[in-house]
Amino acid sequence: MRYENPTTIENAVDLLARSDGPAYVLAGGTDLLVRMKGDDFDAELVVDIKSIAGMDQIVETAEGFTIGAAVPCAALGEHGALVAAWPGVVEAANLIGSTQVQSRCTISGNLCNASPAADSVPAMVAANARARIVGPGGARMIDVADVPTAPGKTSLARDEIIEAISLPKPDARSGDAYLRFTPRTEMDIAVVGAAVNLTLDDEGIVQTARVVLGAVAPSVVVVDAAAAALVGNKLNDATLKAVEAACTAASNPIDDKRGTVEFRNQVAGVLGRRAAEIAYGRAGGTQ
Amino acid sequence: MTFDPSYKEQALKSVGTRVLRPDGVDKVTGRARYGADFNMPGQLVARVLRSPHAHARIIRLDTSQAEALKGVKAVVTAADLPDLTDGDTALFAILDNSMARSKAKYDGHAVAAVAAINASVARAAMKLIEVEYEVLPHVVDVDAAVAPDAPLLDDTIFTTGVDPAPTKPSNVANRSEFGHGDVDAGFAKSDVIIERTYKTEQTHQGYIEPHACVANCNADGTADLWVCTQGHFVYRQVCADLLGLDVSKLRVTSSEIGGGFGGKTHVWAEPVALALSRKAGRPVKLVMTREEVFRASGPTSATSIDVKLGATMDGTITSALATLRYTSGPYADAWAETGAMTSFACYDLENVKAIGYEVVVNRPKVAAYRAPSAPMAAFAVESAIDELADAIDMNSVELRIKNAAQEGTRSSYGPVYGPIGIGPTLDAAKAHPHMSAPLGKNQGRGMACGFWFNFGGQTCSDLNIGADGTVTIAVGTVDVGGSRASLSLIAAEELGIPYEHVKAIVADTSSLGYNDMTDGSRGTFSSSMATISAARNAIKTLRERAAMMWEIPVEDVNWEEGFAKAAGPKHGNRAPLSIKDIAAEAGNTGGPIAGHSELVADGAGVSFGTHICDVEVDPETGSTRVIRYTVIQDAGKAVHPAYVEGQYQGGAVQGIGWALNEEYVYGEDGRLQNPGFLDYRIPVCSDLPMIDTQILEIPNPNHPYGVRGVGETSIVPPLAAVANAVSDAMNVRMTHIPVSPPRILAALNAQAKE
Amino acid sequence: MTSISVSTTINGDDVEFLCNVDETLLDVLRNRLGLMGAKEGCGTGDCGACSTIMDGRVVCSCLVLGAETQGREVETIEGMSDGRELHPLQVKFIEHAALQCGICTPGFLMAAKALLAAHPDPSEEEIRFWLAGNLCRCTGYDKIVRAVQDAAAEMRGANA
Amino acid sequence: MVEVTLWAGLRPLAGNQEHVTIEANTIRELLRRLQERYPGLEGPIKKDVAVAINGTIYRDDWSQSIPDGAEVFLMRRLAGG
Repeated sequence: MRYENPTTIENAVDLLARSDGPAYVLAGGTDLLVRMKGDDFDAELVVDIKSIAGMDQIVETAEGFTIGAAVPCAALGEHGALVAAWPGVVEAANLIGSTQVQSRCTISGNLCNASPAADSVPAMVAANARARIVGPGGARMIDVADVPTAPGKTSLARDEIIEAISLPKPDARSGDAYLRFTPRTEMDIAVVGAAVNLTLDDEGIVQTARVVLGAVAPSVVVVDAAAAALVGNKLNDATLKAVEAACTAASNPIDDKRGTVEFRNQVAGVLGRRAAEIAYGRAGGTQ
Repeated sequence: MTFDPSYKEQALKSVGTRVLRPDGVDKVTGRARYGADFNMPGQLVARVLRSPHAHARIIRLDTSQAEALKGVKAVVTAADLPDLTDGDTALFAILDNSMARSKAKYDGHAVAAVAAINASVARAAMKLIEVEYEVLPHVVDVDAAVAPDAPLLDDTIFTTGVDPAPTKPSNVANRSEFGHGDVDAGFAKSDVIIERTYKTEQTHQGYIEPHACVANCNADGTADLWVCTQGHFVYRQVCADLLGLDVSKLRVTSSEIGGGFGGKTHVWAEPVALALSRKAGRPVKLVMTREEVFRASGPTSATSIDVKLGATMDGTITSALATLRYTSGPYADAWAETGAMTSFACYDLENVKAIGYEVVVNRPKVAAYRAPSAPMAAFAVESAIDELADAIDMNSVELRIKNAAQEGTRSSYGPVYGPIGIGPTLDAAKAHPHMSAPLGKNQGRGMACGFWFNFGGQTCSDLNIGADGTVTIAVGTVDVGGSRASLSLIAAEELGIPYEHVKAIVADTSSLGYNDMTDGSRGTFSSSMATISAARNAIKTLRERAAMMWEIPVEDVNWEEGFAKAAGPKHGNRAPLSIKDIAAEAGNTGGPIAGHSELVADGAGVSFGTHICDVEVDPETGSTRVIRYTVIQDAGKAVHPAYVEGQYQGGAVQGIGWALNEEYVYGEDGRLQNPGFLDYRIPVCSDLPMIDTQILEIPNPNHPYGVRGVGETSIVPPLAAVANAVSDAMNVRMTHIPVSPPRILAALNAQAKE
Repeated sequence: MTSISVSTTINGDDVEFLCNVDETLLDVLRNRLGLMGAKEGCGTGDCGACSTIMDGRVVCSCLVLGAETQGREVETIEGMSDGRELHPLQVKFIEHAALQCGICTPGFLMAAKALLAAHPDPSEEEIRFWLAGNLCRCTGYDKIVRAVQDAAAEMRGANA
Repeated sequence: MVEVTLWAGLRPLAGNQEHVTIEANTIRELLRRLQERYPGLEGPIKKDVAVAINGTIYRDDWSQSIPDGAEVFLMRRLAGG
């Protein structure tokens, strides 16, 4: 096994391209190192991307925010402008693991680990986040939603690396929120996650909405029916009920050690509704 | 000199103060050495290969490729641990559990082990061991295991305790029964009957330090073992028996121990480490991974318990019956029996019967866990008591007070009680402000009582007085939670010197006589007894030396508050001699001054506690938060109150974790699905409120200072206290521990449908 | 497996070591540098017993490769006091009986140190959530939280 | 004379009796005489037995004296955590 610590992304991509065995990208390492402990883990190459210039930067531009692939989640919560713009995304990122894990884990890594229960992914998808992917042929931008394809699998080629995640500049009257259910208050994996991002007009009527569930299907579920229930309405009991019903209906989980199908379906509705209320409030809406 | 352990009321100076613990600095600076913090020259690294099957016959085991790997110095299997147990079934279970002989009996059962020059080689070697299994049908659930068509674990197990003796083997290893009176007649007299079945899931002690040891067998038949254990003398005995070593030639040193809670009273992989060292001819370090700890050490029983209570409308419980089924892992043991004994111990019952069934299943060998077997029985009984209170419209504290056992009550497990503390804890609970504090929306309050036997046992203490008059005490009872501070306080009290002049250590097995392990809440109770006795023996010597220095008869020398004083006017106005004065002359008055004690500390006295718990439940998700918690327990005498509080708080929180989220989750394949701290959810800091404590001090008549064991009882009431609080908040009875969010939501949904 | 040469700073001292790729910082501290104060409770970042501070942030040293510490600054429990005088957190942990078995204590102290550096006056809730990655099975956390509160107060007083 | 109550598991080894009357002043005497009368009890007494005298449980100390009229109970020797 080799460890490489390149200083340019081109170099990193080249190392991955030329590796002749299993190769892994190391950013925060909070998932990779756990896998490395397994007796069946095998790798030819580990490429640490933290020495690449800019990887640890959050950049605010006219279009929004660019979050380097090596930015630890704790740094998101320390970035005032980002917290103000995308509180739901930041909350989701800050729910991953413990304080110690926060010091290391990244939203790019959370995305590439492709766990159905990843906390930051539903929030990023709701926020229309995009990933900048660099490979031998240069860079491309894709929707974050298109990165994970199945549990543990992504659409990235073996010689591609996420360089950064981009979040758009939020509209004036918009808000996002992420809630998850875990049995413990911390140090837990989402049994259900729900993210909502919406914009309002001056009357408080929802103009656009995205409702996304995590941990209830192999990948995140974008609940169009819940969004449709919100758009054109204020947040009243009927709307909330419709959001809840749509989320429960869209939930397609399995029974496992963390929760039952019945439990997840029900809680998906509850969290979808509650996240919608928080997002609505953040957008300036009053119920 | 015979030691009189009986209680004498006296003013205490040191005992009862909150001094700084002697091992504190080592532990806050990272210098304290735990099981994995010790190394020997030339040490090898051990790894254990474990069964991936819940139940499988080992058809073929080929270690030749692993042995041929460069850097591998030994590979052992059951063949390297020949059966020397001579018909001792308990010892054989330890042997078979340490290394599977013909069958792997649970997911994680050891089948082979390697010792290599480093971890990478050991890991590679493990992969080269070939094991061919014949997978057998398995059973992990307690109720499924007693079904007539259940897969049989062991065809040598025939249910004991039934008449006539069965002719067919069974997964029920033993039936036991306790009680008195006529339960049928009692039920006939009752106005109300509550009858329910309860279940509790298997939990792990969850000590943060994995099992770890360094074993060294020398060519001359001597051996050393450095190990984290609750009882190094017991480990020495068991390992010597299993390996055919002379007891005196195996020296076991107990490291600092990173939590045990019963799980480190049992021998696990230590015989394997010794066998590897014996075969390799080099020291071997064996440290379990966290996954191994969950899969192959610890846990407590999973249970299924039927309770039937009958009462008259005035709140008199006329009859109580419980049938308790406890898993013991794949080996016969006595966990259900203990559960049956404790189930109704808090109450004064005219008619009571408790029947225990010991059930073998394809799960890890059950280990003691803090008041082993009592919390599950208390969950069932205390839940039923709460329901009974509702049924007769009586306050649940009043109902418990009305039926509480007291001095003279015949206990449900047999003997008549002497002075006991259940009544005072209930009175304190009734009067506690927590009991009457207002509750908000979706909040509920529960209470429960708990009982545990405490133990004493064989104990040694060596007390040596240095030339400067300061004192060291060496004890053989492992310090798991601050007992060195308590014992130093005790020595200071007896000798009449400042606490700071005493230093306590835990000695290895070659330095003292046999000591029982730190279990049964016996650590401070027993070792304090031995320390008092040793100190009194030292005082006798100090008086003799003072007499010699003064050239007066020893009868005329008194020991008062740390000084030898010449008695009466005939010796003039001699200035009292301090320990330091006497110690300074020791070389000329007969040599070093010491006090020793080897004794059996018996008569520990049973223990009771009452807990009050408030929870808030989210009715839409089943999420439960404990928002207030109070522990009331009798300590006899709190030697170091801060560490008594710590025992109360720690036990309560373990019980809260058990009640809310902790459980072993098995798949259809019989494999454990959550062998890690991420999915085996012990409480984290943000899950909890402060845990309030109230220490009652009702002196134990069988200890000079009235000390009672305090370590275990605090885990007994929380399961029921939490479940009762959830039931109160949601108005739905929770009968399955843990009351996890899916179970609560399912119960609420079922109620809504009715 | 080829060893990697790493130069780093540990507790203010320049340190060089060789390690394999799959060796964690925890492995390096314990097995190569003799710094055994960090404990391995799980090896998967779930218990916090191996907490150390790297470039000012508290991390699980079992989730950091030894190779990654090149050019970084690492603080371990061994560097918390200067050897003569204990850090206020260490003093308060002993005074409040905030440890029983003590295996989690070095990790709690490192995490609490990072907490008080970021939040000198934390609420009880902030303390509890910050320390949620450090498991303690003995104390029920009550006395740990109180010790951190008391140390924070004392440190604020000293800095006032 | 002491009347000893046996726990249910022991009774088959002692002629199915729940109560046995024995002349004994100490636990040692009690256990010795019990074994003499019921040899089947030898195994359990060696390994599994504790004696409760007036409610106080003695697991080990054979020197403990048994007062006149004391309530004596043979119990299983239990393990703790």
